[in-house]
Amino acid sequence: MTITRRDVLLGAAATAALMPLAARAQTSEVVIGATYPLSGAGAQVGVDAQRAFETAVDIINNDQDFDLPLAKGLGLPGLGGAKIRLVYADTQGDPQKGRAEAERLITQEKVCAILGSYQSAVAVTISQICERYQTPFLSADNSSPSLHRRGLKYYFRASPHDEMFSAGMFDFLDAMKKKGAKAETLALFHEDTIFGTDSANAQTKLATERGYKIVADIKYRANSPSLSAEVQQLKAANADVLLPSSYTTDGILLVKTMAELGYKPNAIVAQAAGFSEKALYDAVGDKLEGAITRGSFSLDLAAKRPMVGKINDLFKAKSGKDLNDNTSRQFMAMIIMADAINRAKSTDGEKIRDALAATEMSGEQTIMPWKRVKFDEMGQNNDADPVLLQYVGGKFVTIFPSQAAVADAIWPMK
Amino acid sequence: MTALLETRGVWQRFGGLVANSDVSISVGRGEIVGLIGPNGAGKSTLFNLIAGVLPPTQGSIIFDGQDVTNLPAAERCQRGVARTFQVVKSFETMTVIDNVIVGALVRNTGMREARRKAHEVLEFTGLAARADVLASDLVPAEKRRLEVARALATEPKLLLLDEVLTGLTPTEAQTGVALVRKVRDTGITVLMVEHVMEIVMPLVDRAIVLDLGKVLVEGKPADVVRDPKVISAYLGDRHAVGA
Amino acid sequence: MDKSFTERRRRELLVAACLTVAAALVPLFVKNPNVQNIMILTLMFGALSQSWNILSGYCGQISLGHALYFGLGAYTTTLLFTKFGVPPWFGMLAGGAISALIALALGYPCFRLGGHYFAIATIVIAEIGLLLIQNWEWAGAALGIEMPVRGDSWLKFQFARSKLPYFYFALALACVAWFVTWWLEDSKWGYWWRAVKDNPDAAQSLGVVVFDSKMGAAAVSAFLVAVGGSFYAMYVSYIDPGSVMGFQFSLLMALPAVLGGIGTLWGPLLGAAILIPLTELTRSYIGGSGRGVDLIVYGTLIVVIALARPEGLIGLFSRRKGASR
Amino acid sequence: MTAETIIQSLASGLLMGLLYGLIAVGLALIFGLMDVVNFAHGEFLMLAMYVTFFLFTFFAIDPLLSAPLAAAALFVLGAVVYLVIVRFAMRAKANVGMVQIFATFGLAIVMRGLAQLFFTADYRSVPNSWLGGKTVSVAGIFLPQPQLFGALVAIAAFGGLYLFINRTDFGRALEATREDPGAVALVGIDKNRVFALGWGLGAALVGLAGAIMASFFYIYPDVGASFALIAYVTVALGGFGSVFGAFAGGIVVGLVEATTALVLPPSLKSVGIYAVYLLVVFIRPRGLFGSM
Repeated sequence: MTITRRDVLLGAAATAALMPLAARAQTSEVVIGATYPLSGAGAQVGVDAQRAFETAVDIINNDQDFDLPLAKGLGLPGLGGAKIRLVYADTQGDPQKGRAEAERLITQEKVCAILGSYQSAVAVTISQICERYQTPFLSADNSSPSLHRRGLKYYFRASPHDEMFSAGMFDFLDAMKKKGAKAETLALFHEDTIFGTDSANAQTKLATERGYKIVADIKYRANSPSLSAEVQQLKAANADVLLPSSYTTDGILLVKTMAELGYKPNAIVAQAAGFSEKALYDAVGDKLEGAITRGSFSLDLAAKRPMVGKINDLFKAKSGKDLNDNTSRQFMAMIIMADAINRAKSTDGEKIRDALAATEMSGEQTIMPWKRVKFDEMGQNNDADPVLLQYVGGKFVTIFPSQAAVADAIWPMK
Repeated sequence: MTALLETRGVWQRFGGLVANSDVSISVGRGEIVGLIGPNGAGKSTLFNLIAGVLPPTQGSIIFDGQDVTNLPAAERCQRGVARTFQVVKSFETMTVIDNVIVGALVRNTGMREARRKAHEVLEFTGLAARADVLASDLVPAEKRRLEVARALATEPKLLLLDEVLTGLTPTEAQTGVALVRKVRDTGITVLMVEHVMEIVMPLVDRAIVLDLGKVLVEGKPADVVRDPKVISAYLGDRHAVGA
Repeated sequence: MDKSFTERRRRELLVAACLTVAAALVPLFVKNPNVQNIMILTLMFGALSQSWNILSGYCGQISLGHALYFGLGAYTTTLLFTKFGVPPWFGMLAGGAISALIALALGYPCFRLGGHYFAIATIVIAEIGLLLIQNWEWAGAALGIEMPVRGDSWLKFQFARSKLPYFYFALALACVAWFVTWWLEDSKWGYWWRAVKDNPDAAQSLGVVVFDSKMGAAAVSAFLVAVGGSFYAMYVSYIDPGSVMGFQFSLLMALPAVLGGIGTLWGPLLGAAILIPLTELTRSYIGGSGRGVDLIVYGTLIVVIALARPEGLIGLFSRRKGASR
Repeated sequence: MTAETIIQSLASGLLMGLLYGLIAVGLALIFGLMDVVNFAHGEFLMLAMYVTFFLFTFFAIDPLLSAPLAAAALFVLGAVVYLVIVRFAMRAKANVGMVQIFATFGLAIVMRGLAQLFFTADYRSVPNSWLGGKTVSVAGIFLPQPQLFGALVAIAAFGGLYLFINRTDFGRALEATREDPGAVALVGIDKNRVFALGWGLGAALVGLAGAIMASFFYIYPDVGASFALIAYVTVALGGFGSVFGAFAGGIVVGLVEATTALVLPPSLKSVGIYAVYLLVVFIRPRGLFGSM
């Protein structure tokens, strides 16, 4: 029998085909689910979230020199160097679909934990399912304060919720008032969704407590074809500070309409969302010189913590965008979850939950301006402080709180 | 014997147009009456007023001793007025038998009885073989017959026929004429609108000629066709006289 | 003379019974919760579409606002339960009754409208309902309402992990919707509705009270859809205005019937059996790409079916005559 | 509430209303021609906005100049959609209405998916167009230039359409086909050609609207949804099939929207539009100018 060329080729092909199988068998993997809107109105956020998670997974799975948990060395040492594999699911922003996808991820894709989910309504049903299957759910970017108050054992949130965010905004306003800035009257401008309602409720409460006068409280329909009537009412009220809670679409239209109707607010202090999206500043940045938004994240941190800049570069290479309010929180959610799984040394839901509950991460080990990551008994991290950023000369400058600030606020805006 | 149907001084105006002015006619029980006239004479309007499609602007309509002027079509049907349409209006997505059952449900509450009645009517009208065919698949002459069958299923006292014989081939028309006679033989009064005099004259007991919205002449068919007023009314419309 | 007809009716009943038994056995073998979820949704949308079909398919009044009744059912059940502790079983009936009454009240002015004017009116009325609930603080406004889930209970119709009770409820709902359709098909109402759809003038001349027919169809249809809404609320245990009353939901209810065969007995269930698994699977397995491919596949399929089988997929199963039924 | 607020509201409402009219008129034209409601109308608008956006981004063509190009592109799209999809949907023997609704609805979903695939889900906008952000101020009343220009285009488009339908051969063919498709076949007019051109024309009008919208609105795959329902209500309010009705309907919708926002919370301003629609059709079941 002679060995033909063809046999050799076949043999080589067979070996090549078998190799990765063998390799796969050795290093087990840890599967984590991510539930986001990947089509429909919120798709842009979901797609950006994928890039943020991938950035985090790259850092965890490969050897990187960052002072982040798990950055150094390959994979999760607690699980013998297991690598993380992400599975995405499209919720289309629908609670029922989010629920079904979460259940599918848990039962079929065998994920050991879930991250999500942008829309708070979808987080409600996903966290319910996670509770039923004793699978930890870490809210990366849901900000509705009611989420962690439902007595769920498997629900966690490392980032601030709307009340904390709003408190940060009012702390800033208090500080500005002390400095003599004019900030007595407020105009709320919020959409009619969960996000807008929660934000406005928190702001109304804080305004009453701290003695501000709300001269306009405008609730508008999300994705309206026109905002002229709304802007006119804002213009008529002419408050010292405009507090918008809007997503990108309405944010763009709001700013354009304000310019068209000749309304120049004295100051804008936005509840992030659209006002921390690049798309909004690409569209109307020229009209927003001096606008202030609260945020979870600030690139200014890079000066103090160089890894922030490097991680931002990694993310930018994937997405073409800088990390922002959402993507930074998504990135951190992945890191925090991986850290807990690593400490749990198991993919068992209950063990991961206990590990999450025991999380104690210092602020320096994150890319965020947070004091630390430590969850209270309801799963909320109360040490995540928001920052306030001002849009100056085409980029964001941190102006509050003082320990994070790199510049003084320009008030009123130009 | 009192008349089965009477119209008393009926007027119908559409905006400035007067379609019927002061029309008073009566139809006796068991009669076949022809309502004829040239185009635009107001036949169809009067027909619709009797069927209850719309109430007259003025005047009253008495059916079976009762004033039905303001009753809607459905209620007149329940009282015994049935009609066909000039442009056939079959229930196209339903089978022939189902079309007829709709009519049969007026007097039969049980489905079983309604179905039996419908079969009877199909037998009577010679459509029995086509019972399970979709109405949309019938040929035009069959569709006409289905209209009559549907109306008969409501067990009417008065059957209103709107140009059922127009446009049929001579053979089809003969079958039609025979059917109308058969209907009358069961005791049902027939009022038929026809545009073409030739077809109806041998069939009807009495003819009423409308012209310009008014009753022009009424009487025995033989007298009516010879009436000079009728001839002149039809003058512009030679073809219809069929002479 | 009636033999073939009676036989056909009996055969339909028999087929339905066989399918029900077969469907009831499936979850005993298929334990995968994801598949079970798809089956529950299929049955739910089948039942909803079957109910929509009564008004829009049989009676021919195209409603694109049935999400209103769905939402009313879901909200009535949830509010009665969370605010007053009324078990969802009663909430379900209450929701159905309220929906039927509202359908009658709305039908009074709306049934004078024809074709597209009617369809647009149903859309805007549902939108008004959505906006009102979205601005109604007591009912949770935009925040929606969550049903607190605390352990398994038949009285509260809550089950943490088991999907079987939901499955059998959805199956029962589909059976009821089918049976009501089947039963009404050979009743005065069924004939009246089809007559009204085909030709209201002719129907009127045959003693059909067109207005009453439409009102009857609207009430039955709204009642059943509201029960479906109640079921959804119990199953998902969280509702918010956008997800139960949105325009998309009205379309989703109509779609199975249209694809399966509008105005037919089997069309809605057949349509749901194809459409819902397809929707769920495309989203689950290609939606994760975030590039809209799932939408392209889903949309193309709708276009292709609509064009290739305008009378509905049911046409594949029966001869032409049967297709009209 | 000052007089100035009211006047400003009405002025903004009027401008927006004319634009709604322009968006809706294509829908009305297509409906009037062949009784078809295009459920992908919002997606046509979306595509026109993207065309304008890309012409601006890659070739620096201002939306003002690219409006005819967007209209031309949409003309082609409209004609192709008719020839490839709608023509077949109309062949259905049963439920033509539902078949065409769902065929165009499916098309809408496909178009959204394609937009996401090729243009990504990102929010876009045309940042510095000639008119964008500029405004005319008269006695304290602000009239944004893009909308002002849009209103002028809308008026011109309606005028043009009127002349076109009444004065040109093709327009008359369109009218004739709409009244009796069977009869035109006898005099040698190809029905499909007329319908395809009708769809092209309808789509071109929404293309025009899209180009104007692009200079002051954001653009993303789902943007059509914000306008689709308003367009349907506008057409129905004016009376299906009436081009003039769409024009009047648009103005009514714009004004009602603006006035509702003065008296109700702005989140309920579409309730005003819907209520007026219902009121109108309950009194006049065929809209303001629909033929009986």
